[in-house]
Amino acid sequence: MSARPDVVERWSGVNAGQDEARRLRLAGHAGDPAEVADADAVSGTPLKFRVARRAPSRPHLQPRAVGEAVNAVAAAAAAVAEVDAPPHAATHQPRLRVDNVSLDYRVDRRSIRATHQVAFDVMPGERFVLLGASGCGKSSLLKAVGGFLPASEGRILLDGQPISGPGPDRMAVFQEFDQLPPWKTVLDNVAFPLTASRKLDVAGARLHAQDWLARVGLAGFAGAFPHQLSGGMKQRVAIARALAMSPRMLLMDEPFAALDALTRRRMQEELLALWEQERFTLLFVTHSIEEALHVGHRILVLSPHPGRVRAEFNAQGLDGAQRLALGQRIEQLLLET
Amino acid sequence: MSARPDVVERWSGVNAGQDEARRLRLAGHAGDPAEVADADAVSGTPLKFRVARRAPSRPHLQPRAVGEAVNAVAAAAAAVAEVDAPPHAATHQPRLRVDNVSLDYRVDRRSIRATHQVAFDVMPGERFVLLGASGCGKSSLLKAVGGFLPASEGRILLDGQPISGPGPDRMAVFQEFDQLPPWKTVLDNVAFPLTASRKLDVAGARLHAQDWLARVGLAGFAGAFPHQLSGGMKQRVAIARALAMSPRMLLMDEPFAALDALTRRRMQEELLALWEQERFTLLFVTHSIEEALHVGHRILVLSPHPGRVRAEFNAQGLDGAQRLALGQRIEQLLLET
Amino acid sequence: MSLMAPVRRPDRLLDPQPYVPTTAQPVPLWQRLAEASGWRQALLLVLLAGLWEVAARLADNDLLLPPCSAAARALVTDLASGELLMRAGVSLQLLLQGYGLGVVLALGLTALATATRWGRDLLASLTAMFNPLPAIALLPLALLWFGLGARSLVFVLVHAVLWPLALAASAGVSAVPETLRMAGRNYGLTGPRFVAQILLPAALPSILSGLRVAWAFAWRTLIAAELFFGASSGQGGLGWYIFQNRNELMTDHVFAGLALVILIGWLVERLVFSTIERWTVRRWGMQR
Amino acid sequence: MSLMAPVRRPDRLLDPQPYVPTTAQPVPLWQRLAEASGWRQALLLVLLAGLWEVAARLADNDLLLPPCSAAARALVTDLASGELLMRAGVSLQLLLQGYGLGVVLALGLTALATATRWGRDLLASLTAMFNPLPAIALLPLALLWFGLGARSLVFVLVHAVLWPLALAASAGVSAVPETLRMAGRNYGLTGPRFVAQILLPAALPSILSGLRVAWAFAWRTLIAAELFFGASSGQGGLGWYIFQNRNELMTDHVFAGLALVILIGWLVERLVFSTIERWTVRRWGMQR
Amino acid sequence: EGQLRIAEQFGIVYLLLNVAQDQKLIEKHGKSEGVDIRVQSVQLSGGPAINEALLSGSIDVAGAGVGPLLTLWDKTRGRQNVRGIASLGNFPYYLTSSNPAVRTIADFSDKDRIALPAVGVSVQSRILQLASARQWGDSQFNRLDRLQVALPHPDATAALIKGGTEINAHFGNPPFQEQGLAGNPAVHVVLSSYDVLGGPASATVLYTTEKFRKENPKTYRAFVAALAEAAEFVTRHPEQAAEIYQRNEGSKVPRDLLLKVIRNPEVQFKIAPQNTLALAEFMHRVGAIKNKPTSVKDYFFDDPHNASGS
Ligand SMILES: Nc1ncnc2c1ncn2[C@@H]1O[C@H](COP(=O)(O)OP(=O)(O)OP(=O)(O)O)[C@@H](O)[C@H]1O
Ligand SMILES: Nc1ncnc2c1ncn2[C@@H]1O[C@H](COP(=O)(O)OP(=O)(O)OP(=O)(O)O)[C@@H](O)[C@H]1O
Ligand SMILES: [Mg+2]
Ligand SMILES: [Mg+2]
Repeated sequence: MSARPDVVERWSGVNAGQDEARRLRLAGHAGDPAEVADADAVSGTPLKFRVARRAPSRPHLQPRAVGEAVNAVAAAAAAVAEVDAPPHAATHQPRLRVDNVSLDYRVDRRSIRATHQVAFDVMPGERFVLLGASGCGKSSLLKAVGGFLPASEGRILLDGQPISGPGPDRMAVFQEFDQLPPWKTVLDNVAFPLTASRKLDVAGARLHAQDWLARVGLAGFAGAFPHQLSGGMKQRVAIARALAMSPRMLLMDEPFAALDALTRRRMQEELLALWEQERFTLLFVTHSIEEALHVGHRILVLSPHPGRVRAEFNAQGLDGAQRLALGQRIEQLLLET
Repeated sequence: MSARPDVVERWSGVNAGQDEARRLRLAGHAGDPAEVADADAVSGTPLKFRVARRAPSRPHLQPRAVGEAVNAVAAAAAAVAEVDAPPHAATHQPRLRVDNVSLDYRVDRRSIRATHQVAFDVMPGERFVLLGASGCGKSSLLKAVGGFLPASEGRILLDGQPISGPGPDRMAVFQEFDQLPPWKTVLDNVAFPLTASRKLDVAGARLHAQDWLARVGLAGFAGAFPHQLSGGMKQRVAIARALAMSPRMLLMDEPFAALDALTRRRMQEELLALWEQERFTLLFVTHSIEEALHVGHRILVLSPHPGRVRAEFNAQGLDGAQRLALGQRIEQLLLET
Repeated sequence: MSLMAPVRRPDRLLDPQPYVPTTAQPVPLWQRLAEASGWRQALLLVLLAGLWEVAARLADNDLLLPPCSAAARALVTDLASGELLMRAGVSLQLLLQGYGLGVVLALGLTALATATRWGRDLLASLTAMFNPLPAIALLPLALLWFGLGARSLVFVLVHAVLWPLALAASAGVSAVPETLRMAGRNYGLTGPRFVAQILLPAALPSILSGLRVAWAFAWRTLIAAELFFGASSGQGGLGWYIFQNRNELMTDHVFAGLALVILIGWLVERLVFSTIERWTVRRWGMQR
Repeated sequence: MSLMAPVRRPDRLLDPQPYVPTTAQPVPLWQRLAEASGWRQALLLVLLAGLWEVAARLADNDLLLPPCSAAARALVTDLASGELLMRAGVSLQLLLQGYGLGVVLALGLTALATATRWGRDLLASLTAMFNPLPAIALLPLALLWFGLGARSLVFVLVHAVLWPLALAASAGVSAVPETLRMAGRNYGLTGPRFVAQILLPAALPSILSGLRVAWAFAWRTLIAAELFFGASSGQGGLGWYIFQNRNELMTDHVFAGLALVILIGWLVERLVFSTIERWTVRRWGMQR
Repeated sequence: EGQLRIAEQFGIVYLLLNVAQDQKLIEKHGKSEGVDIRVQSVQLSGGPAINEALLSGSIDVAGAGVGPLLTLWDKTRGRQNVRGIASLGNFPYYLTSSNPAVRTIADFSDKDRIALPAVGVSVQSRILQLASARQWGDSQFNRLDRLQVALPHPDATAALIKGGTEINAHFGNPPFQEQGLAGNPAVHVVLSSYDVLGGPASATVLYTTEKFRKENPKTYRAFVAALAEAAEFVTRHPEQAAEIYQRNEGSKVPRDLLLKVIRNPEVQFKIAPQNTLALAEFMHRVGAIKNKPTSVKDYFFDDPHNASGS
């Protein structure tokens, strides 16, 4: 294990965290404007629909929001305590620990290895990106974290507990287009997990779903069935479905791959805005380095089939030049093998 | 119709064509190195596997290759004639003419318009890109050209003839992942259209398919079934299947959307290399402006749902700055509405 | 070669064609009519009746195969006298009981089969073993357990409905795409809720075809079984009607009874199964 | 809130774990055994036999329901004497003829139904109408057209096989995803080649379940129909054997015959249908 | 006691039961015995179904041919001890043929096909075997089996009348044989069961378990008395009997045909079994039943009305 940190600041700790926080507060929900500017180098045009989107007050979410506030207070109290404690105490318990996990598929009588002894930690509230060549096992890893695929070696721990099957605390956006039950309208598709997991009642779920459909630009298609949508629209429904759940952990497998540049950017902003609100933990697969740098706090690079960890980079709080350098670094790594 | 050319050179004609040709010949099969350099600004690393790929002599294709050579001679003769004729004479007959086509889907008792009076021409041997927001009808247009969707208004002419249903002369790569018959191995999936359309005999088709599988980096998965592949691998099989047919016209619907940057670039190079050999006509849907500029001779920009023609740009023979300007121009257009 | 490189054409920039979505653009009536399958099926029905008439006249054996017109006359007579309606009512009532029970059991068995490996093997063995068993095999059991009468008939009907439906449903459930299953599990659905909310709707095309087959076999079985379980005090259903008329060599009435079976079958197909299909799997794009 | 922003951690760069694909990593034998359904199904079979024995002993009415052991004894006796084997042979031969013909017709009808709208309506009407018809309805027709003997039996068998299979197959075909259809058309496939090379394989899960149902119903029908057509010159099959023994109240032999039907059904399921399923739809990932 | 569930099959041979029920004779005789009898009757098709119903206790009294009685008696001996209650009358069974060349059973060739309800095991088949045994010797009793075809009476009759199939002979029962004879002038009688069995013989009988008889002596007695009265009634008022039959069965068989059957001099309505032993002995000889019947009292209950039976 030849870990060599390539950024000087190691445990920047509480102070850095507070700086970061101020920066974020300044930038408001939209995330760091600098970030947006250099990620989308070609255009800095303000996105129209962000303004519109803030309008609905979403009264049906109030009860939950109150709970959230209480949590936030508790978290703040914890954070105050944290100032005195050594920094690693606060960060010791990762939300997700993937511990030397190998994933195998059985084919006829043999088994085929998708990932080989992959290990990484995802901290609470972290946006963690998986990058790697096609077929290197990113989707398999995501499915394993989602509880759909048992690890044939190693363990997957969620808050220190081994995962025991799928659940709505880890909402997933899959890579395939056929993830929407075809017998539900677009609206019901988004509302259904909310009622199924008993998060909201039917009326509340539909209101909330309608709101999210508007956010992904599909308000006009609420009554349509999935087979009447284009590929990108289907994926947007899946994204709305996942985001509407505001889960503690979100798994997204190339969610924006089928979207045009503009829609993609809007979706990224929606994602980041929701993250600002909810601070969920995000595991995000993409094949766009640019997107990885834009979305991720940390980026894990996997080597080709079978996937093994090649590198893990910090991607938060970089300036434009650092970002460019990191992008090139990652590209180099991906080209290597 | 307020057509305003934004590039000075209008009918650059034969001379320009020859320049372009020399440029291409210099660059070899790899296409213009400058193009590669600025499209993939971050890295100019030569792609390893191109060298390997040239090795197989593909003897089973000889008979066809001879016929091709004869065609080439005829084409050359025609080209000589062309020098004297006015340039538009040679370019008058488009391979594909989409003539004010509207496409409608029937939903319950109503019909929903996907594209509205779209008109464009694609010249023989042209690489034509469709760009537009998600849900603007790109896939629908492609399906209409493929003969899968009847136009509810207007005509679609192929070499002056109205199209009459699908056929292997217009091989398509669809956007969906479930386009591979699941009961055929990867190899058979690629070989099947070759035998089904009676282009090659079974043995020849398998050899040729094996060759193409190697080119898309799936030589090791020839015996696997589609359900054992990752999303990107499935798309690569579909790409191999289409390219192996070397059709007169190729329809590709976001073929590279599910691929990581490196694989995507390789596939683009394969596509361009094949185009150099076969000079097929390409209709290509993408949502990446960068890819559009890299792959396309011409780019058609559609307005959002329902899709209407917004603009059509020439994209061949641009230098880096022009290319950048065009990219920004297109981005602007896409953001506009 | 190089001369074939496409010639550059001028760019163009258009103001997009205005498009005002004409709110309700209903499909023209004649087109809807042309596509409605009702009249075509009715036409086929008439055609078949014609074929029957011709075949019967050619065979010229009205004791074995009366012409369609004779059967039609008998049908009208007995419908008018109310006898056929009464008998059809008796049969239908039994049929619905047996069918309903069979459907519930079949879906339950399917649910069990999806839940555990043992359940799957149980279903596979049970269907493989019991499905080919003719009704005679069940008679003694039915008699022992339920005696003569309606309950035994229902038991036999359940046997006719259960296996084909369970087979079709479990085949449909096994073919549900993995992604859809994962989506359902992801919602936190497990056990019966998962089956009811994900697997069954996703398997609906198969289930519908199973329901159709089961319906048909329920009819067949009922008509055959009414003979075994008999008619107490003239209370027999259609099967008994057919049997009795056959015994009295009133072949036209026999065929009138069969024609009623055919008509009921066709009506149920048009009014129930087709409609369900149109409102579910067709509408959802799961079936063309 | 802001304090919850994740803390930066150091980068790491690893030389990837070496991975040498262990060429053949066969699944351990015990695991394969545990997953093989054969022994579980056999166990269930034994369990069912036990249930039968208990039920029979409780009923204590061996003329109506002989215990399993008695039936087993009768089975062994008649197998040893060769009678049962001969009769099963006769039945199987007929069955295969009728089944084969029925399958061909059903697939043909399905192909027709996929090709044209009229074909679809024809199939829908025909199945809705003829499927519920009991075998009695066919008896006169069979007599007139095919006379006594094997050909009539085959006719009745075709009736049993044709409709359920056609229903299942056409439901399967209608559910083939649009993209797959487009891919097939794109290869230039049309008409019968399109049906044979795209639609039928894609509908295979449904077709398989249809084949299973049809197989079972062919058995049921055969056993019932052999009473009428089977037994000229002592050549009757299993149905005849069962019927004759039933008439003579040799109930243990009746159940021996039924047990043979069950056994054959189970063997065919294990050896034919399961195997086909494993080698096709399971292997192709079209079914779990 | 007080409940009587009767299973009968379809046809005019069950006329006595029809009359007894229609005239409420069983209830009447029950009253005089001092019990209120609730009579239920079901119609089933086929001897085996009736036997199974009786064995399962779903019915109390079964009505079927002599053949099923003998089989059931043989199998239940020492257990349920099923025996006959009474005969429902003597009806002749005719073997008819439309082939003019066939005058006796010796004339049947390989081209002929004889339809009867069940090859080898039905009463008709047994009678034909008995005739064959007389004609060609005991070892050849099943010589004609290979010409036999199992076909329900209606279909066989239709085939015989209209031709068009291979079937040209039918061993039927009333009223099918009469219909066959009336429907096609070429059809003629080849063999009558009376010739084979030695005179008028019981066609259908009623039987029950020993247990029922023992536990319901009054009902049993009332039932027998009602049958006797019904037999008398039918003999005296054939027209009324025909009417009752038509009404009860909802039968559409022409009245004339019914009357022809009832008035047939060969048909006798009496409840004492007649000429059944020959068949019983034959069945034992060919191994269809294991117990050897020595007299009619073996397989009929030892009742006064059966004393004269044979
Ligand atoms: N169901 C399966 N059965 C067998 N092998 C599988 C299965 N699914 C995936 N694999 C194999 O596992 C490996 C990893 O697949 P995975 O889908 O995780 O890749 P990925 O990183 O998501 O690729 P992509 O970027 O193309 O989506 C591939 O080699 C693939 O062949
Ligand atoms: N089968 C269908 N039935 C009804 N409407 C459809 C159907 N397929 C597509 N549409 C509608 O047609 C419009 C165009 O769809 P299309 O798939 O062509 O879009 P697209 O440009 O390919 O989008 P994307 O980039 O998201 O794939 C969409 O509004 C969609 O709702
Ligand atoms: Mg993937
Ligand atoms: Mg699309």
